[in-house]
Amino acid sequence: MLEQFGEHAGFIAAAYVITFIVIGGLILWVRIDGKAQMRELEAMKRRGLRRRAEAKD
Amino acid sequence: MSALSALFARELKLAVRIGGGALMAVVFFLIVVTLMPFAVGPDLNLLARVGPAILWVGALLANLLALDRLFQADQEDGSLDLMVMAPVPLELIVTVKALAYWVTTGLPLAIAAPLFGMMLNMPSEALGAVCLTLAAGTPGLTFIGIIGAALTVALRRGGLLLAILVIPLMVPVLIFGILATSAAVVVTSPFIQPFLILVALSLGAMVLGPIAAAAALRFGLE
Amino acid sequence: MSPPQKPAFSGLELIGDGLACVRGGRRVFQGLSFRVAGASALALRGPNGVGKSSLLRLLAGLVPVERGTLTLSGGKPDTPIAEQAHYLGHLDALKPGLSVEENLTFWAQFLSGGPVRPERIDAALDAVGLIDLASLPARFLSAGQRRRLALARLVAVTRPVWLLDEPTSALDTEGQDRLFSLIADHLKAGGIALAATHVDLPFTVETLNLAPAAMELRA
Amino acid sequence: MGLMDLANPTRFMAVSQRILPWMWGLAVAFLAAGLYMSFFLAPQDYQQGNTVRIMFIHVPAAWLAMMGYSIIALSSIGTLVWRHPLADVSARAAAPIGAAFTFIALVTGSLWGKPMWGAWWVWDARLTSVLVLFLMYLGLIALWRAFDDPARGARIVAVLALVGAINLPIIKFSVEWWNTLHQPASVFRMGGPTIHPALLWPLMVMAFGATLLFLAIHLAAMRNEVLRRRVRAMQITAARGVATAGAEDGEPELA
Repeated sequence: MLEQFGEHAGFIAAAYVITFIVIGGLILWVRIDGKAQMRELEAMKRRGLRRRAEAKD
Repeated sequence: MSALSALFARELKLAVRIGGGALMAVVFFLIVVTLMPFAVGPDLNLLARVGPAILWVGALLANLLALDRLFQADQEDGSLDLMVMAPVPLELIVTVKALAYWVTTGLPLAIAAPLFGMMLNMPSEALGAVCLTLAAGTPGLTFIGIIGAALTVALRRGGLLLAILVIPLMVPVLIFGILATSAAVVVTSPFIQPFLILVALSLGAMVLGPIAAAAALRFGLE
Repeated sequence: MSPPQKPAFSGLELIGDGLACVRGGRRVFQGLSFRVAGASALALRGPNGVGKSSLLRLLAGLVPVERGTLTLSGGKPDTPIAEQAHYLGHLDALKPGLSVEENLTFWAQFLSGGPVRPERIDAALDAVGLIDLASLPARFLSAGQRRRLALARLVAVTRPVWLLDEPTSALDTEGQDRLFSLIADHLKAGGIALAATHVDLPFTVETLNLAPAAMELRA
Repeated sequence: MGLMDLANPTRFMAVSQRILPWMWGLAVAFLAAGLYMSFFLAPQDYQQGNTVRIMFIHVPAAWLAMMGYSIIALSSIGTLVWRHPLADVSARAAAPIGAAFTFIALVTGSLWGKPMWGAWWVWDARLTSVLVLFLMYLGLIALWRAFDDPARGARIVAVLALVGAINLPIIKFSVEWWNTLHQPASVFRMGGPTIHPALLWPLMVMAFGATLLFLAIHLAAMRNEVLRRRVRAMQITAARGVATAGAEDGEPELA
């Protein structure tokens, strides 16, 4: 499949692969960050009710 | 040893969390590399010839960037007092702090250098050489730099003074670093000899630097 | 609830004899002698600038001893006093970017030189009333809360001598009560405490009065 | 201050949650169509051969690099003039995304140029301007990160962003001047003025899809930023709350 794009197929492939990695990383970061903030928010809401020391027992 | 590993972990954590210290030095490095073509012109042959010099000077300056805060931050919030009181010798504490600084500053510079070398049209052998020489030479720069950081710890505006104090001391490292790197660009110059001297300079700095820095910190206390 | 105190200290005595201190070219005091036995506290008193902080820093090994001798009998042999003492100075030695728990865990590991069990950290945070804020970055703490966190360090790592420089500053009444009960526990375990303070401590202490006039005269 | 400002982020969270899935879907659909067109329908360029296919990501990335900075600049006006908290949230969320697309433009430009010029990097006017733009993005991000309190940092960073926006044309002009001084004739210009219609359509579809993708990521990042600020506000109240609660109930076991 690569060969049909001629002698510079490697450059084309590299350009697309790097782009996918960067954008994929960006989307992944947004998702992970969003989940982390949600978790923090939930933890903060819970903490008002229970103390950490008691939660451990 | 656990006290030292705890310190190392804390230093890394702080470097990553506060303003992304590791990234800043690399960005500064990139800015220095970007400025050079504006100054000497975009001629690729010329840039390839002066490439090693640009990279080494850029890395040297970038490595100085956050050095003045290395002990000052701990001195301002009282952490340094507690470190002096620790059962661990101050020389080892200083060494660990310097190593953490190198991991978050010098090492990223060495890793980024080949990429910036590509922008200066350096041949691929020279890219490997610049990465290797910077990896071997930046510890030397850091361990010389910590002496200045310890000397200026009590001064409010120590940053500029620090640069003036330590850059002359860094000249030998710079000379042999560039010599070894140029070997890959200029065929006639040998690589291994200046490289070994560079390694020796770094190792020497790793012994001398912590001793001098710890002494300076002790005198600077009160 | 009082923090666990497994190794009770016995037969401690801190003796200073003919101490002199020079800071910034100025002779702060000289010919200073004192004696504190285990399980007792010494309150350092006197007007500002008389050398209370200097004496504590001298004991902590942060200021060189100009003249005189300083011995801790009954402690670990061949170990400087600084390594057997806690120093609670004006600065809290906290990093705003680390959480309350991370700050304390670091100092506990660093000062004890070994791994520290999380229960011990929790107990120390509980003793100063910060357990609910364990995961909060230290930058959100008020001055009094920072002070409490610094105090938790003394609870988390056991050391025979406590050097306290104005320990009550920035603390509210509740925080002061906690501080006093922690000091009382430390003394009960046989430890020594030296405190430079203007507040009357609610338990029996000996007092070392540093008088400026005498100092000037001798200097 | 007050209800208006509190109400707006809340409504923003509700609305954005509903439109985000549609934006993701549309972006993926357009990008899939664009990729198909650029790989299988678009012909080779008579001069550049197959490497012209790099253009289909390079040109949209370069366009989005500029759009990202425009979003930051416009949001900064919002921050400075109306002091709207969402304006700062928008600017702050756009910065890393814009920087990422600028990075893509630089890397793909380099990969496109290597077969043409025989060098990984040529200090031509366009690439160099994009590099300076990249540095400005990094500066903005670094300044934001240097502030503990986002509210305090907002207006200061907004000033830098606007100064940068005013400076960008000057930088572009100077770089072009510098470049023509040293290199009188440019042999090859990226995405030159005349472009074959068979190449234009895939490019348009790709650019539209990439813009949608940018906006979707931007919206998602804005939501994260709003959440982050809520967490922060709750942490501050938690720190204060414990201090007063502790004093009130007096902790009998210790007294």
